[in-house]
Amino acid sequence: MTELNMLEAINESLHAEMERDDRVVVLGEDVARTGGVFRATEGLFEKFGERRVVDTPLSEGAIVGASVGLAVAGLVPVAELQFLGFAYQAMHQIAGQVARLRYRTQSRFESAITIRAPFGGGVRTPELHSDSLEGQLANVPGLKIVVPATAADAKGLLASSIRDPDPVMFLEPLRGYRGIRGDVPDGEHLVPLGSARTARPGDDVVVIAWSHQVELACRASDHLAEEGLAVRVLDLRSLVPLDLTAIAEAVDSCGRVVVAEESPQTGGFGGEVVATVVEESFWSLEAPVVRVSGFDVPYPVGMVEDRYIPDEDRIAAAVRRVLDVA
Amino acid sequence: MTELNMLEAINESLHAEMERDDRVVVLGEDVARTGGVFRATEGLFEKFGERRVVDTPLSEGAIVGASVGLAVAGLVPVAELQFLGFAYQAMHQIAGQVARLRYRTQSRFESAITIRAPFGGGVRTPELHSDSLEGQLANVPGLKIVVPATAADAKGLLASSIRDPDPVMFLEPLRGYRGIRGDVPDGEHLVPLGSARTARPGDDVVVIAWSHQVELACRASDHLAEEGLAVRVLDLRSLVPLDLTAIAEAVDSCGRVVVAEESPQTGGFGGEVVATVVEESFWSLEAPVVRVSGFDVPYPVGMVEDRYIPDEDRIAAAVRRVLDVA
Amino acid sequence: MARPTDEQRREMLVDMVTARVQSQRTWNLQRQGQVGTMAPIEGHEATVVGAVHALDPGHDWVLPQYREPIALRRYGPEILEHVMLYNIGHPAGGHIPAPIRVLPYQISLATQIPHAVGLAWGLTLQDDPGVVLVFFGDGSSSEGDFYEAGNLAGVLGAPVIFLCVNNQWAISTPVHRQTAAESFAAKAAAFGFPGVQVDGNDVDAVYDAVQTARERALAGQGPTLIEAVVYRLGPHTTADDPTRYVPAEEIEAAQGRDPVLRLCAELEEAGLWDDAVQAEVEAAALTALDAAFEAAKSTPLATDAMLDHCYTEDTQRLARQRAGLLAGAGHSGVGPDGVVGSHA
Amino acid sequence: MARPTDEQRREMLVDMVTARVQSQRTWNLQRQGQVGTMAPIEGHEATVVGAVHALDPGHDWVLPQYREPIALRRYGPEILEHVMLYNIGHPAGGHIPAPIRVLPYQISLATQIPHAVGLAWGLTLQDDPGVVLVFFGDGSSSEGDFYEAGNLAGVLGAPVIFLCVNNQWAISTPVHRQTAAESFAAKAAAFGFPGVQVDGNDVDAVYDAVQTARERALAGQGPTLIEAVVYRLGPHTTADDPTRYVPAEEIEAAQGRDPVLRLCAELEEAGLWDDAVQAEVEAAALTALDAAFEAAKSTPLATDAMLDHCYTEDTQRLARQRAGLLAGAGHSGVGPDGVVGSHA
Ligand SMILES: Cc1ncc(C[n+]2csc(CCOP(=O)(O)OP(=O)(O)O)c2C)c(N)n1
Ligand SMILES: Cc1ncc(C[n+]2csc(CCOP(=O)(O)OP(=O)(O)O)c2C)c(N)n1
Ligand SMILES: [Mg+2]
Ligand SMILES: [Mg+2]
Repeated sequence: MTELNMLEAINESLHAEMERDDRVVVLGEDVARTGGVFRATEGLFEKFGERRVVDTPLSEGAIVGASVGLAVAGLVPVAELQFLGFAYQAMHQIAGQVARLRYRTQSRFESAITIRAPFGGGVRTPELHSDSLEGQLANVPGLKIVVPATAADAKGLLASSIRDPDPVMFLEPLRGYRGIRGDVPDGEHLVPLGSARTARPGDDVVVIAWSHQVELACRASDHLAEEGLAVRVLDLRSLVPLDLTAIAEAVDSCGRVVVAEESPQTGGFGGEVVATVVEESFWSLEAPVVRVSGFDVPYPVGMVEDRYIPDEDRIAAAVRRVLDVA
Repeated sequence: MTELNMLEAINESLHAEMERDDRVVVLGEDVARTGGVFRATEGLFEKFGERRVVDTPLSEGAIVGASVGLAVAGLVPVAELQFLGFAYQAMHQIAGQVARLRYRTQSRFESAITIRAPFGGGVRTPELHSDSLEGQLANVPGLKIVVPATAADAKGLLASSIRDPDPVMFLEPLRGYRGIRGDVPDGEHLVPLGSARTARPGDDVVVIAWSHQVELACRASDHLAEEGLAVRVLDLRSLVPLDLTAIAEAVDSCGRVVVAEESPQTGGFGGEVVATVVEESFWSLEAPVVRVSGFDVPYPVGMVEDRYIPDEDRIAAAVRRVLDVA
Repeated sequence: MARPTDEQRREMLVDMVTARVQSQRTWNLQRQGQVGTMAPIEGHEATVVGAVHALDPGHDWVLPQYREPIALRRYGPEILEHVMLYNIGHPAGGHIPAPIRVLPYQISLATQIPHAVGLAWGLTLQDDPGVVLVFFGDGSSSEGDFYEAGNLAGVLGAPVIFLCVNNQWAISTPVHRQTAAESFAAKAAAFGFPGVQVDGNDVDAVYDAVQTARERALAGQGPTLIEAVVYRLGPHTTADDPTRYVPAEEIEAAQGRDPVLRLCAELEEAGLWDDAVQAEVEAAALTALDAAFEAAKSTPLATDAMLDHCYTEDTQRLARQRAGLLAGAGHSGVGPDGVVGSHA
Repeated sequence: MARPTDEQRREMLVDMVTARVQSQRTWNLQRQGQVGTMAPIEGHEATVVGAVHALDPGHDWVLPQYREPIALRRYGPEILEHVMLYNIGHPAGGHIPAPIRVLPYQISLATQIPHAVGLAWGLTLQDDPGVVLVFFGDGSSSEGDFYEAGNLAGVLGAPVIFLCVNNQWAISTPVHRQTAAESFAAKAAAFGFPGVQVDGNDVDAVYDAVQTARERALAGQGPTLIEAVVYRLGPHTTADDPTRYVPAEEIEAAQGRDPVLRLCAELEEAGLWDDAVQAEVEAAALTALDAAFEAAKSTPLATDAMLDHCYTEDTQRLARQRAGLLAGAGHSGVGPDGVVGSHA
């Protein structure tokens, strides 16, 4: 075990996977010579050379589109989008091509592509640098959507994502890069895709969350513990595949549910989680499920963003709310 | 009143709005000289000339991006995407620019843009011609998402969309172009955005649907009426704004709810509807809400698409299911 | 100038006639409601056939748009079955068996162009001595994907050949409303590699241009953009009515430049072709097409075939949807038992 | 050749010095944690100022990327307050008051380029005799939006000037990895209108090129692509460390071509500038900046300001979210009463 922040864990995982499998190539804007604008790819260029670690022109569509061709050639591309908001520039390739390469060719080709991108707010970025698009991406069949919340999971889920023969959107919480630290297993560490994690135990209420909201939900849980409340936190870890069993188990145990996400409320993945809860465990519900989310406006500018992102107080308020209800 | 199919109703509305407001310009691929691949824009070029009805190069990004500039100039662009699946090519402009022009400029400029596109399956199209992306678009704040199900609404909602100072994705059911006919009011006919419509009355179960699924839900309702069941059909008409009042009213009256949509289940707008139902009317629910939807794979090829799209039998089965439950 | 041999020219004409006849028969099948919307090949034969005859099917890849697959016979007879499976709307229509180095139909215009660049780049990374040829239309050249891919290819020096089939139309949009550039070939200046324009009705010229581009690519000199100037002799697809927009004089003039008739006449003059051969080739083409059509129609189709090949393993949710579909009622809601819609 | 008058050159130098000083002060404010990440102007002054001085602010529009706004003084002193509101992260930072014909910062690279084409087209539709000038970087030229917009502008013959500021870098990516084209100007061949390369450190050359392009555009002769060759003299932004990738010799050589020092020297020689003037201009620039900064900081900010201007009228759901926010607890769930999060 070594204590690392998420960035270090991601970097370590990239090094290990490139070492392990020489079909892995890394491409994106500023990923090679300068090691990425956040240094996630630091050292790869020096270690694996300019054939396998490539600074591309500034074209998200071409980065993702070329990754499809690399996959057809039998390589394992790990593409970086500098910010998830610029996935929009490549959406025709992500949703129309990456997600469907296996389906279109009826398994002649695997789409063993991993697309990494930071997302989420809290660090006062300009427009489109903090947007949470995971709900939109989750509606694209063929993609897997992986959203780690801890440093150890960042390492273990990234390794699994790169090894997965299916395409993965690997979404990294911008605020967690340096803000989330934790013990990370040394050496090979794999976390399977599609299995949720209980981040805090408890049977009074369950808060279902992913990515940086897990951290905030845990803080809320810790505070509420002082009031004698046992608030479970379920970290989904991947939205697709979704761990239906874990959701059902948590809801059946707790009976009261809060879903926390950063995205605008309308059309966010939170709605999918609520629908899943209703499908899996309607008869266990003792109160309406409450969503805590961003607002139905674009992710806003720095002076007001703290009002936009759900914080531990808003999560705690929602927990109290589902408990207040008859 | 004149009986028209949806295509004729749309065409009539476009003629009327161009007549009424000379700031309206129509642009897109093949919209001018040939009147659109489905003839939705037929006759506009001849009537309003090449300055106001423009065949563009084959670039969805430029069609939508130029619309933003036209809006800044004070014009009212009505852009056509030949199929909604190719909105992906323009997603950076739709979600990043069109949706935010007013927000980014703090109301200095209005984004009075309407983007029309056919969507939905049933007519044996090639890939990406039938995909239902409304759930993804609904997660983009700033957009309005309008989804008519009848010829009269197609006319009245399109007129309202074009006149609306906010940007509207106006999504037309491909199967309804010629397949849905009905009486359409002559002359000016406006249907406000954000008000749902009761397509069939009933108090046993409510099926919440939009676009072509409304037609199928109505057929299911008619069949089930023969069995003595009163199945209400609520046609949302717009997903954003969403008519929360109408949803609550319907759910409170019926207590049992089916949501029908064509999109893949995961991440579709159906999840948002379920979450809304839970938020508005949890205590009225007598059974779990059931979603009827497409499957979590890309919209498939012609030989199998009828298995993919929910039909009236699947909707009826879901109605029986929510009634079966204690 | 790389000139095809007489034998090659004869083979090319066989492929061109075959493609035309098969395309026409498919058109008729569409009219009888037996296959879906299709895009006829008429006018493109010399370009597609000339190009692929300059390639080495054992090493070089071909990425088509949607009009070319029926003319890729040189890459393997299996492609015809793929074409017919595709035309009848069978899921297996996407599967071209290995090791054929051809990707399936591309409907999302221009998206295949960056794929070609990535694939060519991948070949060099694996020291695989192949090149990639990607077809796209004049209309498709207006998509950002074309330019982004061209620019990337220039920077990488990837062994890729961009073949723009300028048939003067993108559905109803004529080239002068598609671009104001002097030519499509001229667009290569934006990428820093050569752009050449050839008469796409002249199979020898196409063959030569592709040969030259291929040699450059293999020599590590990078990409080439080739514009093949042809004329779309038929409608855009079976769903289109070109009389609404194609000037009659124009299409008549273009018929005078028909690439199949042209090569036919040349080979007849050279004593390499005659009516009997023509009849034989046509008959063989139709037999092959009918066989492929029958094979396609009798290809099994499992109830849940449409759910296969999306993920390597079904997600938990998809597995339930599959169970519901197999239970016979579609999936109208997911129950904790994993069976969906079974109440019907 | 359209040569600026002495008076114009003096005014341009005032704007250039002002922009540089204000950019540097903003940099310092960022270092003190008083404003957010910012992109310094150093090296771009002659290009931005020369370009806008060739325009008519009463008619012509300017669409910046993100490095230019601080140098748009000629379009109105109000722009500086917009810049500072933007830098402190105030929502009002997006609002440039009418009738100033400038759009706000654009962060999603190259998306402003099709806007420029649509706007220029819109001006012609309204018989408004203006042109549109759009700035974008060498890096941004690799986005599909640039090419799609250029191609569309060519077809429409729209009155638009594409100004590519080639400062040799896109963050850490040098131009030779951005494109293999001979120049960025050469890319105009893809669109069918002229492309010209100018020394972007030479304010007169930029002025002249934009003037010429503007006259062409107004005469109905369509768009022009101008590449202004400069060097980014500072880091990409306050978040960047260029010592990781910019060769020391290169930046030193570039400093010898500093556009501000160059014009300064020329005007001093011509007796139009001296140290006293310089000091006065710098002082005025700082005073203006400090005033704009104070004004920005004291601009009111309503609790629910972030919810304004999204829709003309709040949707039902947004209205509830607003109520919840105003109720003080964020919106942690929506109740039928329309009040959200009020249980907290
Ligand atoms: C991204 C995208 N936009 C629009 C379409 C609809 N569409 C299908 S074919 C076509 C015209 C294509 O023209 P071109 O590339 O010249 O090929 P051609 O049909 O002439 O061979 C259009 C607009 C599409 N399939 N994909
Ligand atoms: C679509 C998009 N992709 C990526 C980024 C991240 N990014 C911000 S600035 C920049 C480099 C821009 O280079 P250039 O256009 O040359 O402008 P310069 O900064 O040199 O003035 C990048 C990659 C972005 N803002 N938008
Ligand atoms: Mg064409
Ligand atoms: Mg630059």
